[in-house]
Amino acid sequence: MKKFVNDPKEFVPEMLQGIAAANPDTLKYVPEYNLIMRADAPSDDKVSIVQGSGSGHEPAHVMIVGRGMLDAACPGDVFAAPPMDYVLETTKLLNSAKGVLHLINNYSGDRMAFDMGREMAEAEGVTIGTILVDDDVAVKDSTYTVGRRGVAGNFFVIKSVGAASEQGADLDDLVKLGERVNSVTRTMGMALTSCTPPAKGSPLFELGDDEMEMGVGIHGEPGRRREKLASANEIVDELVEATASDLPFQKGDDVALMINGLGGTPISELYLLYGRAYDQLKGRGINVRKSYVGEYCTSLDMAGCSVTLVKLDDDLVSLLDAPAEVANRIF
Amino acid sequence: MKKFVNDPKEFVPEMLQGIAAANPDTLKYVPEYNLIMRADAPSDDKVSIVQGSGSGHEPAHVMIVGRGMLDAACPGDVFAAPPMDYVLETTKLLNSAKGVLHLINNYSGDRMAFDMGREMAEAEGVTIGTILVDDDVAVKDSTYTVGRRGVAGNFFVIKSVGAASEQGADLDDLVKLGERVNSVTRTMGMALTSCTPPAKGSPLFELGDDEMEMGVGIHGEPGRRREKLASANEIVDELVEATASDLPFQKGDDVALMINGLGGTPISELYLLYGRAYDQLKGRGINVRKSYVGEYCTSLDMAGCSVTLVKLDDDLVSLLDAPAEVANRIF
Amino acid sequence: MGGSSFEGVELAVKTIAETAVENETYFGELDAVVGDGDFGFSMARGFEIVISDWDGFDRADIGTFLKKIGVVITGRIGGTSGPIWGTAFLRAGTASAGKTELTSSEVVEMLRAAIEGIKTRGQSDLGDKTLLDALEPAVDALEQELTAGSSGRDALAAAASIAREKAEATKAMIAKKGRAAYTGERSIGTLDAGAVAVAVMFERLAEVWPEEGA
Amino acid sequence: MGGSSFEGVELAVKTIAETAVENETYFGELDAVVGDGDFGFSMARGFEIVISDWDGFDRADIGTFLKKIGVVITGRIGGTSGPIWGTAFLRAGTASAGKTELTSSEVVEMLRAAIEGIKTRGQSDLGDKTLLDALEPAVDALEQELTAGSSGRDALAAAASIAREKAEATKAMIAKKGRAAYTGERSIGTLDAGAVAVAVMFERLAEVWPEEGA
Ligand SMILES: Nc1ncnc2c1ncn2[C@@H]1O[C@H](COP(=O)(O)OP(=O)(O)O)[C@@H](O)[C@H]1O
Ligand SMILES: Nc1ncnc2c1ncn2[C@@H]1O[C@H](COP(=O)(O)OP(=O)(O)O)[C@@H](O)[C@H]1O
Ligand SMILES: [Mg+2]
Ligand SMILES: [Mg+2]
Ligand SMILES: [Mg+2]
Ligand SMILES: [Mg+2]
Repeated sequence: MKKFVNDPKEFVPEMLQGIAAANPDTLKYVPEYNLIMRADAPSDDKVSIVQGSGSGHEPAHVMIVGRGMLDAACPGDVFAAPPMDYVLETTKLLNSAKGVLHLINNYSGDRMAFDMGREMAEAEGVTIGTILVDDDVAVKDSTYTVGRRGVAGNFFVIKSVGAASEQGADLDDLVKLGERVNSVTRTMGMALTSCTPPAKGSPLFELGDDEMEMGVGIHGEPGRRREKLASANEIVDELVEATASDLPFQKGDDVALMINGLGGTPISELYLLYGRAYDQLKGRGINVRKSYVGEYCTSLDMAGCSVTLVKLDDDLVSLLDAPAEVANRIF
Repeated sequence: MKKFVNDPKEFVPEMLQGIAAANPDTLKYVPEYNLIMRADAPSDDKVSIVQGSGSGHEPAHVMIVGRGMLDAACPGDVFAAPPMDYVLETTKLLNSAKGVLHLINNYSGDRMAFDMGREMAEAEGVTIGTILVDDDVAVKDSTYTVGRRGVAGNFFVIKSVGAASEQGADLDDLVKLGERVNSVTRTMGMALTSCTPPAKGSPLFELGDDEMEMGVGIHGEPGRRREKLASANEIVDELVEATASDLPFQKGDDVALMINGLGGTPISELYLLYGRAYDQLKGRGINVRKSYVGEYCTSLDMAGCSVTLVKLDDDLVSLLDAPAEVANRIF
Repeated sequence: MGGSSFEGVELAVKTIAETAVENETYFGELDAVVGDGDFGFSMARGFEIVISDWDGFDRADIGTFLKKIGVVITGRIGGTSGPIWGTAFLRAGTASAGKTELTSSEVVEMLRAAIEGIKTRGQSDLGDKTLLDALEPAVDALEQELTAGSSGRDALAAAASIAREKAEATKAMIAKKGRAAYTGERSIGTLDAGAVAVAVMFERLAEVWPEEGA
Repeated sequence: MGGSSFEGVELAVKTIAETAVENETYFGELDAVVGDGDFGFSMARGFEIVISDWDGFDRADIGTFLKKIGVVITGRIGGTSGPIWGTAFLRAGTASAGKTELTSSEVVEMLRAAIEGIKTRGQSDLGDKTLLDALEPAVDALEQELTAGSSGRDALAAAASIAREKAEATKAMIAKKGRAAYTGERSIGTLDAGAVAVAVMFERLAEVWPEEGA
């Protein structure tokens, strides 16, 4: 296994310790619940925004805790939603007079943990709002009752409710806002390679040298279908078509375009993909107003990418432009 | 080859087009010279800072052009220093009344291209200053007349001279500053895997499942020696020892600690490494004042990392803290 | 008669816990085929605590004991399995509240309560290609045997063989719940990890259950 | 006699260019062993322009022609090879300025000038495990043969076999210049890419050079 690991059981805690050590002034780490929270949270003037999810998607979500983004993240083990207790205790620790907002990527495990956690926290008097993120167009909603997955598009939901909450928005408004952003966000991903969970030590699935997997999620589960490896342009064109035609995005729309790396793909390739996606959208008369290129929601060390489109309006743009400060930073 | 590529010959231009498309207001792309430059450069109130290097190290250097960092980068092909003409034309295009600063990572190819380019640009009346970056402790200076390599530590030289130049510093002061920063910066890297140049289509060297390469540079060239794959902690301890003992860094020193990913290693692992490096330095009484975790100078899709230490003083800290704006960004 | 003493309940829980821990890799591999490979890791991390804290659990009555187990599970196991298995133990605990031994019909009631809990929590049912497809038929078989007067050991043996058969049968099914559901048709041909786990656990129980009942 | 007409110079340049383009992969593989694998790619990108722009180069005299070639190289080839090969052609052009044909001694002078240019530019010399270790001995051999009155073709054949021999000999050397130098002792046992390229080019030249001189 070509990974930096000590005891695989300690992989997540050791990563979280590193995040805390690198951000002593702004972040606090509570080992009992894999909890990374803002050092200055909770505040009664601000709704506390909490995300769970499994680990292995970094920087999502433990590295995007901070001013203007999440107030806390309590991930589970690699690819496992957090235990219900983490959700409950985190929610109680982050309790604010303005309430607590649960951001949940739409997976059975995450939903169950947050359902149970919410029930019990509410029983203890915490006011809770919930937003489900399900931006992945690869999942055919109709066929499977579990519904679409929440993937890289969750960044836009987090960024917008994070900014609005800093401006003092109430819980109900944040829920409406988050649902609105989620409703105009579409993502589709693909993999060039599988990924290797530290505890497993080998790839989750095998992919031939000349194969790729279209429509993957972010947990190393296989995707829609396996195909012959194609050129960068062919891949981008399919991903853009799948996302753009889903909402659908139309001529004249302003959009945010995100090229997200799944963990093992260098940023040089992501920018190459961006250039093609930008041209494709331009060809459709779709106007890219904001760009995001890099790793936002990964699947461990998987080589691959996802394309996310968000329909923009001025309000949303100003929320995306609002200042934010997270562990995932350059300077 | 599990990469996003069309025609390998177009890999670099297509990447540069993507960078330009994603930053239309702030950056300008000049295809003839692989040139990415600030849209508002040159300015006669500011020394123009130019970097060359080969491609394949992204975000270095084309994605760190912008306010407070580089004014321009004119990379060559993958792992190849730019042709002399690129240096010459870029230098002329960026000519400022305050002069042009050449930042060169210490490699034969880069030095020759910049030597020739400088000679010819000076002949045309451009005032030029030069800083050589050579932070890589893996290369035993004495043995090889080519001297140490410039690797991830170049970020700190760029950031500091970039900030100082925004504050109006003169060319001579910038050269002194850059040399000072380089003199207190040390880096050592290692690889878990090789890397695959698009044009080659296969790994530059073979590394067994249970092997790692200590002391690698950023061009896929083999390193100091090959060893049996070790735990994350063992690896960090060796890299910290190699860098810390080189300057040497001493008890009571304030330092910046960078854990740089080489391209294929996810940020989760980099933070795990950071946590250990931080503890090791603490154990030596070395005080980590600033932290950098992520990809700063890569070797295509190589899985691996480098550890960089920079001895800090208040002046340097304020330069590192100064605002900067580059293509490589989260928001 | 196939009822269960407190010792019997303890034996059952301990056996389940040991099975989960010993099969961490195997259960993980099963979940990796069309899932995300964390099932084995999640179960092991929770049930290893059940084993390490074994002596400390409040044993006022069977219900209290089972709820304590459920709390450990929801406290440490993540993914889908935490809520699913945690709810199962909590509901079983509620069904056996105050009791210090169980008649055979009480054993069955308790297991039915656990199954109902899983269905509500998972919004799932038979045919979704989950552990339910092995668990519910196994409990049906257990009930039949017990009402027919078989010994606990024989009843468990019957339940185990049904569980195994039904677990194997998940191969032909298309997943409608859980991570595997995303792969749609591609989930056909692979075993459901949870169903297999249930089968393995029943088999172990049938082995360890004493002739003279427990 | 082994001098060279303008056509001879053109033939030499064209042959070098074609060799570089046709051996892109091979030269790249050689550079990959202890280097960074870009040598073949860099050379091919530059010399393919030499071929595509072939008819357009100013042929006022040999010196002008060679300088134009040098300009194409420094304009497109990066890495170490751009400055090294570019300087070689520029210096050769200076040495042959104004001439429209070259005596055998002028040919040698021109090649010596190129070698000096490489040494100054590369701050390198014989024994550093670079292309110089094949180029200089080959030119020495060429000179001997020409002064001994051999035909250009025979002289080139002699130079080629020396170049090959010396290129093979780089295997035993430890790199002191270029990317390979970083690997130190580990560079022993591998061929120097540039030296092999020089050998291949001389071999091609010896093949294509006309019996009756050019
Ligand atoms: N909605 C559900 N209801 C009941 N059981 C379920 C459900 N979803 C999944 N399972 C069971 O859980 C097993 C997977 O557990 P786990 O790996 O922890 O879930 P995940 O990784 O998908 O969150 C499956 O094999 C299946 O038997
Ligand atoms: N300083 C030098 N002087 C002369 N030739 C050199 C020097 N350094 C390298 N070379 C030659 O250049 C070849 C490598 O060229 P290239 O791959 O373009 O360089 P790099 O990738 O190291 O910048 C080597 O095989 C060697 O023959
Ligand atoms: Mg999971
Ligand atoms: Mg090179
Ligand atoms: Mg799973
Ligand atoms: Mg090279």
